[in-house]
Amino acid sequence: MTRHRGRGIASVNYPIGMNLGGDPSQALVHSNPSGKFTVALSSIDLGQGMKSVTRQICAETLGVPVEDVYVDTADSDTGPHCMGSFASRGTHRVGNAVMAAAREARGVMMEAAAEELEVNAADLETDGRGNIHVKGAPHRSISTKDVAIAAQFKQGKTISGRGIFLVPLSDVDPETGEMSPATCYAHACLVAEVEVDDETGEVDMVRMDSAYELGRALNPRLVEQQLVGGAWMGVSHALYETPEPYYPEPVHGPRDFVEYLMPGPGDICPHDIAVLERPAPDGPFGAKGPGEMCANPVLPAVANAIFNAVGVRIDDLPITPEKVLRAIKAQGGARPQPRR
Amino acid sequence: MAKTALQFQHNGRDVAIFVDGGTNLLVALRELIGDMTPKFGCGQGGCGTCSVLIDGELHLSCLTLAEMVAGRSVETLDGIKDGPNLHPLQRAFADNFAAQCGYCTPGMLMAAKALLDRNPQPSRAEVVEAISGNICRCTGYEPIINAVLAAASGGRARA
Amino acid sequence: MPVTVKTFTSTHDAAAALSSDHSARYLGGGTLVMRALNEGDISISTVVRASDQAMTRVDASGSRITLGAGVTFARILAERDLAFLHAPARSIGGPAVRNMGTVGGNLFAPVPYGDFTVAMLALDAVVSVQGGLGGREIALEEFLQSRDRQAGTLVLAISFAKPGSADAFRYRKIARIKPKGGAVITLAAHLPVNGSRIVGARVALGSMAPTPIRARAAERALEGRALDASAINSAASAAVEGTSPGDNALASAWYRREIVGVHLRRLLSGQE
Amino acid sequence: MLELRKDLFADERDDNLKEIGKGTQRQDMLGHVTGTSPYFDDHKLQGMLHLKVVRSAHSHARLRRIDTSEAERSQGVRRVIRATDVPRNLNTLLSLINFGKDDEPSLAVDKVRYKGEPIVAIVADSPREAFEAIAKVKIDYEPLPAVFDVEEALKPGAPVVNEVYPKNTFTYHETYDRQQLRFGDADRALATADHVLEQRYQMSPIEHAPTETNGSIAAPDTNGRYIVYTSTQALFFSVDTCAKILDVPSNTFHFIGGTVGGGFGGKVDTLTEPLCILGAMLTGRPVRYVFGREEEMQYGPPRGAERIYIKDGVMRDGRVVARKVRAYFDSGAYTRLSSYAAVKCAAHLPGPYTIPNVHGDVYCVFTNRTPATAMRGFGVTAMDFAIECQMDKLAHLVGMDPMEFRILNAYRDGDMKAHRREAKNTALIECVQVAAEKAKWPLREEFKRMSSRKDGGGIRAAVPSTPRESHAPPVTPSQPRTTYDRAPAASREPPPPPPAPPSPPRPSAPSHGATRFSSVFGTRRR
Repeated sequence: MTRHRGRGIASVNYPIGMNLGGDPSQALVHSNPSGKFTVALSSIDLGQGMKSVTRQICAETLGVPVEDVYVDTADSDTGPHCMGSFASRGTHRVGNAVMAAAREARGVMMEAAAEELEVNAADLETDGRGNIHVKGAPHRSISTKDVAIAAQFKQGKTISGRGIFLVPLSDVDPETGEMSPATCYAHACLVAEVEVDDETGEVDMVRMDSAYELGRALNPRLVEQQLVGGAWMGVSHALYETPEPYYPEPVHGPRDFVEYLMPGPGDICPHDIAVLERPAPDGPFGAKGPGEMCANPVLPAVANAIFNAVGVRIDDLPITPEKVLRAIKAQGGARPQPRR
Repeated sequence: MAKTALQFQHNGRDVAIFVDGGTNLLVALRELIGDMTPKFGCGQGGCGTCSVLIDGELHLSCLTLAEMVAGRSVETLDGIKDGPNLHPLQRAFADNFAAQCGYCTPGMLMAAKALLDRNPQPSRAEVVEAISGNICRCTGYEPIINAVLAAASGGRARA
Repeated sequence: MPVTVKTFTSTHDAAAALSSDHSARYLGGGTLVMRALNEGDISISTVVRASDQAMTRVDASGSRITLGAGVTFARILAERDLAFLHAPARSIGGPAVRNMGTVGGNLFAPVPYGDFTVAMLALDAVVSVQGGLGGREIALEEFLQSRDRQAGTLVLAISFAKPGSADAFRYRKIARIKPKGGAVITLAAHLPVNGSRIVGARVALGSMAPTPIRARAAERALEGRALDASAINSAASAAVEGTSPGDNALASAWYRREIVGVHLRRLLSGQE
Repeated sequence: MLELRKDLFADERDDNLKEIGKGTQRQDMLGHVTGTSPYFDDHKLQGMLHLKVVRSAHSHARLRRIDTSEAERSQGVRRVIRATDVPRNLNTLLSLINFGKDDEPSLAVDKVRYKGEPIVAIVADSPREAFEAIAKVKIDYEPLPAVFDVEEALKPGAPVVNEVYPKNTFTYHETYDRQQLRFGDADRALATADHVLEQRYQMSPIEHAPTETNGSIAAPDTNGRYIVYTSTQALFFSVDTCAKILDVPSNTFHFIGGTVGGGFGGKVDTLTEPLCILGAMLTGRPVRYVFGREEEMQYGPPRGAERIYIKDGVMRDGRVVARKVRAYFDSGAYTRLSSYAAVKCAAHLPGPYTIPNVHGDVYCVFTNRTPATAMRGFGVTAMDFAIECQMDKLAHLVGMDPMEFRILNAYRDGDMKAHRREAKNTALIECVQVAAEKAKWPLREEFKRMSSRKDGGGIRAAVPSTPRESHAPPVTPSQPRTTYDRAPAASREPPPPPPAPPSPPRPSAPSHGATRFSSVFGTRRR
């Protein structure tokens, strides 16, 4: 029995938002009389962190602490239209809509503050801690709470804002495929190291090293969640998953989590990640979207690592022990490639 | 069809309900008691999101005939807080960002609690074994393992 | 119609209820019957339980071990006298399933489940059943061959001789998912040694046929020989003989045939 | 472990921000760890009924007769819903953006096109009673020949899966059986390349497997509206799809969701809401329709399988000079979103590389399997697998380090992409460099010095001369996707003109003398 190690790489890019655009999202932001803000969306948080990332975007844009913002998602009576949570569009599209709404609300807030402080709104700035003051004169200050009370009960202003973000729909030339599919792209490169058992075809993950370029990591902990979980899903797609194990023959489809294979907590490997930030000109604070692309480089990197380990190319997913073993037998044994 | 009367302890409180024959504990907890913390994920015993402790032992509520807990103690995620204070495991899960969609979290926490109640200083391998009956599709497990280890060591620092 | 639950104190009454009603199933740990109910199996309309304490008794003090059908895998893992069975017990499910699943229920678990039964088969276990008419003992191999017809009988216990040494019994489950995964194949071997020679070799395989089976050719290859490389290689080459694995979601029949010898060799030679 | 490389592209960023860039705790974390985050199924309503569907036992069959009389009399049954009860029993998801033709019923009418297709819905007091009634529905099937392979489905005489698309391919631009991409002259470049490598790749279907299965609860609300708790990933998509199918104004519904137990693309299709609401409308009671796990795995839509052929021309110095791609999306029995993915896939060609000659044909093909849908990386994941395995083989072929090979071919700012837009804001080279650093993978100095911001554009910014193909029709209507609304029921489109014949599925024979590689990698032939 011999186990062979190998390394493989893959590099990818990924378009952000629905292909061709034409996928608007809206947001509404308003303050209550205590200067606390609500963001109303119909967008969905399915674990990716929609509520959290839009909350930070709103707070940054308004110039208030994140604790002063609460995001309410997905009520069709109160939340304005959103295309949905898919196509890596959440951070980019909804984030931009929230930014626009927060900017409008901030404008009213600054006007109301200016009226209270009897200065020009253009001379004011927020301190990010719940206060608005005259630039260069921090003592001439008013809290957002007092501004909200004044706006509501004295000035008769609504501190609120509407936002929409729309990338106009692109045409597609049927002949050449000329089109504008996306306005920005995320990038990644991943190195996978595997160990292959040449008698059974079993593949174990040894480690992964990766670099992801995401425009801006609006919240590095949320980015880490996506990248770690996404790479796990990539390994899962590469080596395990299929609802049709004998595709295209529709037989022996799994019915439960024992028959549907996904790596367990004992199958995971160390993963060292670097995040690069080249801001997208039209992203909220430059952000793109890490959610979908994170799994993609893992599949080919693992396949390429298997080649490096035992010299077989498996071009058919998932790369089961059976496929590896058949290929090793077909070439008359493992042929380890030069170690990288 | 007659229903069967059933009494047991739910998170330290005596409860009495009437169940139809064949009702599983998950349905009894959610629909008859109103404790929504255990979740339905498969009904097959494969995902662990319905996990509860019965007399301190980890069980799958979807595969437990409700009648079998008569006179016994059932603990769910709803019962692990100490008043308003989070259980150390809950704090560690939060600190380690060990939840994304949150749907597996109740079962994971109960599986982790079953471990730490018996083995307060588990090894990584023991943590992996303890959560092996619970499926998480979001996190890749690493932050969950780290959270359980962090709760065990009493520290909040990231592993 | 809702399901009727009938709980009996005596196993005799429970057995009678089971055998008189073709829609009745015995509820052990719940991992099979409750799942069937959850998934809409309307062929079950009566659930039978027995509260007789004999069902959960473990008798492991002597040379012959008896496990009540209701003994859980967690219970086995808690018994020091059953250390040789800890590997098969730990290979079942996750912790919750081990707290629920029982030795008796495992006898009925279809592929890809039923790994503990493979261990039992290698130990030449005997199954005590209570039918409508009375109790009897059946060799496990015979029980498995007629398993489809056993739904109406109540399994009371399973018994077997304790292996002479810790080394004499070996078990391995080949799963793709760690630490909890369904079996690609399962292997168990009981190799009692007299002097330096194996006497009464038993090799059992799971997922190599519709039910666990004995690998008789491998047993013959080991019988009367020392457990050396040559004997191990002969057993490994013979492992596939007489098997009839199927394709399923976890692996194909081809793959199972290819690797059963490899894994038997590794098991017998103590390799990872 | 995650490291932020703030040193890179620092000149393009303002890092003087207060909340952005912080690892702030998730807003929903407390809810998650206390089990109080409200998922759709966590709403307990008085007198809730349970809906289950009768699913097809066949992959392809005519429905001769459906007898529900015994099921209707079954204990606990409140309502049996049949196809005729669905107000507008034909839809396609992307009709909301005017893309594609209605091709899928909520409940099968005259035939079933995949195993597991819903035929009848049962609304009963308990799940058990619904299951009992399901067993009493009698369906007389006439099995039809089925097709499961995408290339078989394109052959003449293949069984017609879905009569709306009689050639078993989605119709693009009202004419084409595929989405094309044409940039330069790939055939000519292949003829002069030092090496040509043609390979076949196969992506498996993938189940999303969210821990929470698809489901919804619908209940009559005050003032004639319906409240709907749902697991949808796209709230207004679901609202408007339900409004269309149930033929009522969209403000009839108050949808509540937003906290979902994982989706990954598997909760975009509005699988349960229309029948669930219809059940509530027909019974006047709250109705719950939740997928079981086996239903989710086998009859919930997967990420579709894809088969991809790539033929590349590469020079000895490592430059890829031509890439020709033919890809088949296995859409299953209905379109759902696969039509969209094929266009996205065409746009993605040839991957993040500057290749002067690119030729792509991407097909959305119908087969008799569970309809496919979106999943994380939709339209791209499989193509990236194919392209990146191919890149590795090409590097091996020319004897280059695979990292350096990618850097050499990477797109850079100012380059022209194959869909004829300038590459901007690129960062592939830096990702490769940093990954190499992390993995301690040695790169030669010159490759370490390369940059996405240098040496792009110029001659690489040109759109190469692209030959027109003879089969192309003279008129080229633009993408028929314009507005987000629903057409009135009366204005159904006329039958489409016959699509262009599919190109032969097999790779064409070598036609020049350059060094070639067979489809089994590494076997060199002259």
